[in-house]
Amino acid sequence: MSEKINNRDDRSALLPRAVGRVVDSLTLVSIGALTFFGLWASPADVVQGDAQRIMYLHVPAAWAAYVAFGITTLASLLWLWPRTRSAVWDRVAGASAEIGLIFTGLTLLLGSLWGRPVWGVWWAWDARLVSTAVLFFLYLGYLAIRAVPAEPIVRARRSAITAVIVFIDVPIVHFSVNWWRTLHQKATVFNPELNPEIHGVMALTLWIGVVAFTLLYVSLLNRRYQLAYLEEGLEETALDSAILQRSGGVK
Amino acid sequence: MNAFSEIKLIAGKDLRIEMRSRILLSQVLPFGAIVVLLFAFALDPDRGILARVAPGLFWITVLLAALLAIGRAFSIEQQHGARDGLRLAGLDGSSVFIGKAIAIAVQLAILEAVLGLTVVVLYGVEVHGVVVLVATAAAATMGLAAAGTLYGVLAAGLRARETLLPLLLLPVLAPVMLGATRAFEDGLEGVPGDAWPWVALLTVFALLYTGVGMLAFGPLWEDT
Amino acid sequence: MPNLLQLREAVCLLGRFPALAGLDLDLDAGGITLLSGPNGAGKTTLLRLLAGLVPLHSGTGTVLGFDLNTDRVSHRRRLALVGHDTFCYDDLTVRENLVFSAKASGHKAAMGESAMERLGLSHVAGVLHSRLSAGQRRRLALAAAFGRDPELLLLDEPHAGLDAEGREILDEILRETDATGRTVIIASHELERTRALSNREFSIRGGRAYLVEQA
Amino acid sequence: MTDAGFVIASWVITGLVLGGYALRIALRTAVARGEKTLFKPAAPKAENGVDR
Repeated sequence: MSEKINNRDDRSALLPRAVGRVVDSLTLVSIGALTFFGLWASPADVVQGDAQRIMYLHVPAAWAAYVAFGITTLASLLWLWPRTRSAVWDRVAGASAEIGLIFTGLTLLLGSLWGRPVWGVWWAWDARLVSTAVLFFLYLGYLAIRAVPAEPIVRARRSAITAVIVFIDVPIVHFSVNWWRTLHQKATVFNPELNPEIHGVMALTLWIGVVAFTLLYVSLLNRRYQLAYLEEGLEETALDSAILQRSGGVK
Repeated sequence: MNAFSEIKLIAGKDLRIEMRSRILLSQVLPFGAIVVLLFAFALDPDRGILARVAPGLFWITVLLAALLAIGRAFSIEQQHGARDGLRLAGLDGSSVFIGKAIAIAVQLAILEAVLGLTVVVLYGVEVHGVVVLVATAAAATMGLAAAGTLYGVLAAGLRARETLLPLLLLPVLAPVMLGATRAFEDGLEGVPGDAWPWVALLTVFALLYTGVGMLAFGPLWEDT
Repeated sequence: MPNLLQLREAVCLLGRFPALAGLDLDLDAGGITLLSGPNGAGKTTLLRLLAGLVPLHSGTGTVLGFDLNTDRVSHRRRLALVGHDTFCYDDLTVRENLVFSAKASGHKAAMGESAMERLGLSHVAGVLHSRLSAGQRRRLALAAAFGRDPELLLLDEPHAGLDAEGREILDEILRETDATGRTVIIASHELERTRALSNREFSIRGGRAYLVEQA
Repeated sequence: MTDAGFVIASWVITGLVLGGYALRIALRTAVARGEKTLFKPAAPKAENGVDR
């Protein structure tokens, strides 16, 4: 098998305290800016009208979800690679996947809310929506595997491998779903594609959204990581006392 | 012992157990047949929908039955600690993976043949493009068996394995389901040219999961 | 004599329960070692740890020269474990199970056959595992282990469920195994019987091992 | 519902989902921190791990 990793003597927080604070404040500021630009400053779309403003949340949420799952995969690979193996990567992978799942769920909800006024339906069999939905279930499965209690090293290895085999499926799902919709859907009734030429204030707003959600992701990741560390500590403390109790207090 | 004889040993053992217990014949096949029948109740055979949607219904049925076959492949290892015995034997993880995947693939192939015949008869499907259909089924079966074996061992030994396996496996197999259905439709509609890209996709899926399975099965087999 | 195994501060978990709680154990090769102690003391987990079936949570351990923290797989072909389960398949016959087990461990089918004869199972060679009596299953489990010709034999309550004749056969095989310089570790409640066989004893209590001075 | 209604709803839902999640993390963190100092050492958990 593989060499033991030290679960306790490593970082209790992902970001230094001061950096974490700065990220948190920047997150709040950028979300404020996004709300201002998204709801007031940017003009309504010529075709879609006001409904198009949902894009300023929907697209950044999808972006953040992809970043989160990407980080999960990266962290899992770093765990699997013996020279970089550390409990840090296991926590990052788990925390990031959980946040990614929240963002994916949000993306689907917002897509549905956007679809209703624009397309007239809550759900359309659009390639992006479908593959995002599959993605949601893929990572739901990953988190279900993570939730199964086990020896820390066993759980970490199992999770890391699962993350990799789940990730392999992502491009296949995307490819097959895109192919399916382009081959079998005649002229597009719905045009889910964003107008590729977005100018001026609208582009700026979208960028602010992407920055805000990325910062929010980092901030949540930092907090979720800390929580994972603390909960591991509690487990460890409970275990130490259980060991002491079992061996009759002999040490 | 070389890898080839290890694979033969494992696959032979699993298939022999299946021949004795006849779970496939006595439980999985009837299950598939009743699902095929229920689809006809749900979709009303008189409206002529059944023949058109037959490929999709067929592959959904295969997928559901495959879940049972995969679950069974790992439940035989749980009884009497057989899995511990196998681990103690010191077999190579990738050999166990390939061996079990082959046994599952053989069972799925039988399942597909019988269910396919049932669907053709009951839904009134006219068969065209046999070559494409067989190629599709072969590639899809390999993919189902490889991914199924990999996720089967992931769920085996866990408390909630019966409920966890479908949750894990169905999203992963979504592209297989999609590709195999489209390829069957194209084949039956007499445009096999459209089907080959899907067959290629199914083959890529099968190869990818076979490769990853050979690497990942060993550690998972040890840990759970 | 070379050092066979060494455990330091070994902790093993069953779920979240520390079945082994900081166990230290040193053993040289050869001889028959008895593990005594009450139910739930950790004997079974200790044997499974030595067989590499459960990981170490913390502490260190080596068995047959392999570090359990880095490689708990490579030494397995050199040992055999008889546990509470038979490690056999219900839908295979006695012969099929033994031949499979021997072949899987890299031995010839004949090894399985001769183990079957040795344990007096020849008359049920074609009977499915699911139809065996409890006593026959115990013999089958022993045959599967002996059919692998192990350097280190780990036995968990081997006498339990065996009839008088089976016990005699078992003790005879253990003496022979001992005479060839192999190592046997037995966890048992049948202290009188096993003490007569063994040349050292450890008492396992609360997930730890204590050497028992021989009388 | 008007387009503007959908826009407002989307902002509210985003706020609820993300805010709720952040709050959950914060609460669990507080619990984890509190237990550590209040009941030290924490009571051993019941044995309910994986089955083998």
